[in-house]
Amino acid sequence: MLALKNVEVVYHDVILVLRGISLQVPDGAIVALLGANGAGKTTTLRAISGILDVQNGKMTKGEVTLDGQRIDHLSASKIVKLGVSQALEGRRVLAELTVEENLRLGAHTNRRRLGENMDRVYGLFPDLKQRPKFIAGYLSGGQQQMLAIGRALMSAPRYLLLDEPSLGLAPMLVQEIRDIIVEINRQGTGVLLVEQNAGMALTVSSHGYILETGKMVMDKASAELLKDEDVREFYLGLHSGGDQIRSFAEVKQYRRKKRWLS
Amino acid sequence: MRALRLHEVLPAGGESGRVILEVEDVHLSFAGVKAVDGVSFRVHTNELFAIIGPNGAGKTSIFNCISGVYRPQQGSIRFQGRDLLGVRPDRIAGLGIARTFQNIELFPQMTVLDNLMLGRHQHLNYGTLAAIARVGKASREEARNREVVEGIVEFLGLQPVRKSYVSMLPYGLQKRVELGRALAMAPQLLMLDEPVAGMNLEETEDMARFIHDIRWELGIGIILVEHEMRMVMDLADTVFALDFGRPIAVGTPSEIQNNPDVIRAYLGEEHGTAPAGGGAA
Amino acid sequence: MSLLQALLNGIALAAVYSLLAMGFVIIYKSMQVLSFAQPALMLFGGWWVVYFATTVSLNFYLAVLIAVVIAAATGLVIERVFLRPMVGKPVFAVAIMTIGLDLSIRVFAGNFYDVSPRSTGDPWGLNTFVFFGRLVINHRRVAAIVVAVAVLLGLLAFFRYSRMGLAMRAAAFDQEVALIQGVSVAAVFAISWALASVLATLASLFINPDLGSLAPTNYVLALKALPVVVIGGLDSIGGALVAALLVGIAEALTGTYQSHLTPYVGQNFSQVVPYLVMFVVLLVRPYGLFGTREVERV
Amino acid sequence: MRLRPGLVTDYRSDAGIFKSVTQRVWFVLLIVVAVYLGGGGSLGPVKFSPDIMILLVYALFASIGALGLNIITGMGGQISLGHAFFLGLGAYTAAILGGVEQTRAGAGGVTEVVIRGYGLDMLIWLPAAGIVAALAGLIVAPVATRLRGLYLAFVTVGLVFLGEHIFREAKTLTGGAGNGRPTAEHRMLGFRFDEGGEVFGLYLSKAQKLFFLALILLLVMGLAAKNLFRSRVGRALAAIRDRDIAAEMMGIPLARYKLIAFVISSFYAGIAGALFWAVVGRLTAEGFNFLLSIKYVAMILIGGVATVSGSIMGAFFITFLPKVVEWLASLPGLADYITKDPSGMINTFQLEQILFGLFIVGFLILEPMGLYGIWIRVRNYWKGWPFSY
Repeated sequence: MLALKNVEVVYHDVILVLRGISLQVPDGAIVALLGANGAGKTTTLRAISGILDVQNGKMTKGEVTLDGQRIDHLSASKIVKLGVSQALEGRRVLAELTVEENLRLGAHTNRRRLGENMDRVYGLFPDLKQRPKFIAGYLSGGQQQMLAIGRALMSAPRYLLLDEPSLGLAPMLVQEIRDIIVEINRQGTGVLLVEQNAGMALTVSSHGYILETGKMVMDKASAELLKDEDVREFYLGLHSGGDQIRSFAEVKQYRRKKRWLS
Repeated sequence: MRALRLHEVLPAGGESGRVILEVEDVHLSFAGVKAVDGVSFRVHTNELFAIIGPNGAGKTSIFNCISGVYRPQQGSIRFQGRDLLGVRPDRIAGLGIARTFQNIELFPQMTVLDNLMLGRHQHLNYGTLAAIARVGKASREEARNREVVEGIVEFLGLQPVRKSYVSMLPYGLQKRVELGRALAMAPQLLMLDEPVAGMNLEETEDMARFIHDIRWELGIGIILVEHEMRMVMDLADTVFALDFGRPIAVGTPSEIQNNPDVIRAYLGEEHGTAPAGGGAA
Repeated sequence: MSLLQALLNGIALAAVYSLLAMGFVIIYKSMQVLSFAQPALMLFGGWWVVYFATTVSLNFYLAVLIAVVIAAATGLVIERVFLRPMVGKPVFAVAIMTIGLDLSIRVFAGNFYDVSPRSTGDPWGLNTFVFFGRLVINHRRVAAIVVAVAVLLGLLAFFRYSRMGLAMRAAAFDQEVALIQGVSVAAVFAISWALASVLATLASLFINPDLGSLAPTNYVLALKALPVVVIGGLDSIGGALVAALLVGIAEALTGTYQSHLTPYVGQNFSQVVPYLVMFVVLLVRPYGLFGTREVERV
Repeated sequence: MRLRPGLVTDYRSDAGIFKSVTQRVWFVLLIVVAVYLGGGGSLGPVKFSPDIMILLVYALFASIGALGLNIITGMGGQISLGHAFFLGLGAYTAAILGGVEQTRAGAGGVTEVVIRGYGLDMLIWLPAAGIVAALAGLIVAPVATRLRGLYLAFVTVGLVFLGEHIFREAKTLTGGAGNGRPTAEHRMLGFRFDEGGEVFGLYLSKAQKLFFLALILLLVMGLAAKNLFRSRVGRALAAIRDRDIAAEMMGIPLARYKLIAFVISSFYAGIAGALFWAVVGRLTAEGFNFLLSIKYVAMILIGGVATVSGSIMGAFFITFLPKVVEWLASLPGLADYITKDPSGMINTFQLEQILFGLFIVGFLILEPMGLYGIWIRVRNYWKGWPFSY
């Protein structure tokens, strides 16, 4: 089990991004982490992977554990070796390198079983198998996303962290990516899926967390979340009842008066 | 002391409902990847025009095209009748287009006041030699523009932090300062790139009120890019929905909310179906 | 002197420049730092060759080998002690700090040298020339070209096929991606400095092809690798090679013909030719011939 | 309003140079100390030796040069390693206009000019030195302003080497390398700064006269720089330094402001070069090398980037460094290791260079704001006294 307990993250010593969040990814499960832009989803993944310092961030409280062992003080490369691998937001394939080189990089910490893992990845992504010498930058968006996921799989991780894999992809491709996530999970890898596309994320995951400005506000089975009115309104973008919620256009006068009086 | 109203320090947008920005069939791509693909729209004075769409849909790219940071390969952008393509960003700013940025682009080593004074750059009429001597004109101009800036400080409720360094301010206040800096430019068109991203409800409400007031007091055109749907739907006159750089719908907030294409772009195709089996362990 | 002779000298010069320039580019690509300390590292590494080859009278190749090991270690230490604390600081600050390093190392290394230039040892037979008609071929120049080509091929193979080479390339393109795949970026930085230091040491063997000697003032010669790197574009190894050839040949041609054709621009004009070429190139292409233009995102 | 010194009532005084009474008091105190130092030979209880007085003069002139570098590098964020070139241009322009001509008898009784010199007044050579350097800056700027960051640093390195070449080769103007040429004379409207004499009934030595000249010039140029820093130009430069793309979208034309910074910086360098080397008395081409540029970079780094007082502190620090090294060399325990000739383990010149290097490295790692930063911290500490920590 990969677990975060009461994690607090501060950027540049002043900006508090995570205000004590906890979440758990059980072995072999898919867990979704949802939330608006800037809520701290990516920061959560960074904290797990140990790459906060790149952006001048620091974990000031809490712990990240893997099977009960703390991993939050370890280097990024150690964490990968222990079996937690991440595909970053925005694909981030190395555009100048070939498909195969990108995958070989993924195997940096796990070189001995390079062939085996490469076969597994090519099995998941037949598109990539057809063009190992292709320059990654010329792949289509969907293929790049597959390469990014494949690269993360090259270390044969027990837990795969995916940051917005559906970002900027056509609905059809989103579905394809979704199926792949299911397949990866079927092969035995736990997945922590961070998504804006709540619809997609909640249909594959067993459990979902919702993060809002650095705090976990909801923590329920995915099926329940899908039915939740608030989730439908805020994360699926549907106005439901509408009227009982204050409109931003109306709220102003009240606030304004308050301000003049104070 | 009577509270200053914004229009007492800044020029108004002029007659309501006049077209100020025309974007026509703009195409922009980076190394073959299409970021903006055939986008057209018009913004009027006294209009709050919202652009929505998933991440990577090309919203910020449209701002960058209007600001002159990117040059679209095809199409035209006209501001108050003037073609903007190929015009340098600083000139475009001078024509009366101001913006805020998705990831705050304030000058962190300067005070709030200095950041706002930077917004007044084009309104400070004195040369380098006058700046060095600092007599007469330079001094007068600094004082005159400082008054405008103080008006904006008051409007945005920034008085307590006027002389604080921006880097020391919390995120929500920084966003507000950035809005102030854009206002200080006395724009005819204001472009706001995710002004409430990462804000809590109270900060979001404050920001909504500022945007609302700016629009009613100044009557300038405002383009708003935002993910916070509630705010967009409450404030906007017109909503323009984009997906993968392509326009999918334009209309009033209620029209957009009920547009099936828009719903699909946000929800993914299978929303509503039961969770697929594989994931549930 | 013939045109052919000038060309040959130019190519030999290009070989030396390319050895130094590759060090700059490797460091720049891996950590976006421009190292002004290359000339100092050249003097430092070169001195150990001098020491082991002439003072201790070891076999020349053995001397070079030991010097290379010492140079690599020096590179590692410098990176660890001075550069590591600067990670995340503005590039400007880091560049200036390498100037400070350059000064300190240079004085330190320069202190080993005597007033007179020191020989780096002479396995190729000092001043062995072969005559082809009027063409004079200096063995040391030939060696420079051979070594540079060999080192280049070796580096290319390293970057293409080895695990660490790939990791270094990945870190150069996207540090965060490298990190997330388990690459130790700190190791990448350290290896870059070690490599650059070794390359500078090799360059020291050929910096004075006719005399085969080394003196503290030679840093001025080594500094000319800077315009070479800039002309090529800071982050392009291929660009550095093309620029090295361009500058090497331009300098050799000027050295050969300028005193007859344009005596009024003064003696030693060829020494400033690399800088002039740099001005012209940057006027036309602000990011050098093959440099990557920074893509702005706001 | 005098009664409530902390209160400002209009925007003009709020934007003033010295915002608080404390700052004003400090400034006056500094001037008093400066005058005292200048009077060091005759007024105070401590008598400064003439070479210390000359070092003070050098430090003041160097401060003007450091200010210039701080305008382009500190304020504008454009790394210039070419300051030596502009200093040199100023020095040579002054020398040519204000220096004496050297002739020799040529063939057939015709006198040949070996080195040109027009012996003009300081009122002419001083501004001319600044203007020529500024013009050179104007010529280089079109290349420079297109470049960003490190590329600019390199171009300016190139400038130093080209400059050195020109200074070596244009022999009738510069005297070439080695021997060099005589410099301009500090002589204004008949008043000689370069020899001792009575001023208002007070005997002042050459060094003292130069000291007060330098002090006044530094005050004027420091004030100008300070004004510049707090004007729209200064803000625009700082904006370009911190975020150039955003600055452009605030309506700031990047190229124009980089050019302005380059020209003003060169002007300061020209003035500083002219004044400094006129005190030295001899100009040789070797003086304007890369090391000189680095010295100036060290001044602003050690003193404090983008501040007027930092420039001055840094200039004093670097100018007095050789003196410190000399003193080190005289210490009984160290005297055997540090010598003036190459025979010892390390000679004073080398030690000085190593110290330069280490100071640059050390300040960058440990105190990026330089002496100015240290000063601010000390001040803040005492502000809170006795409640500090």
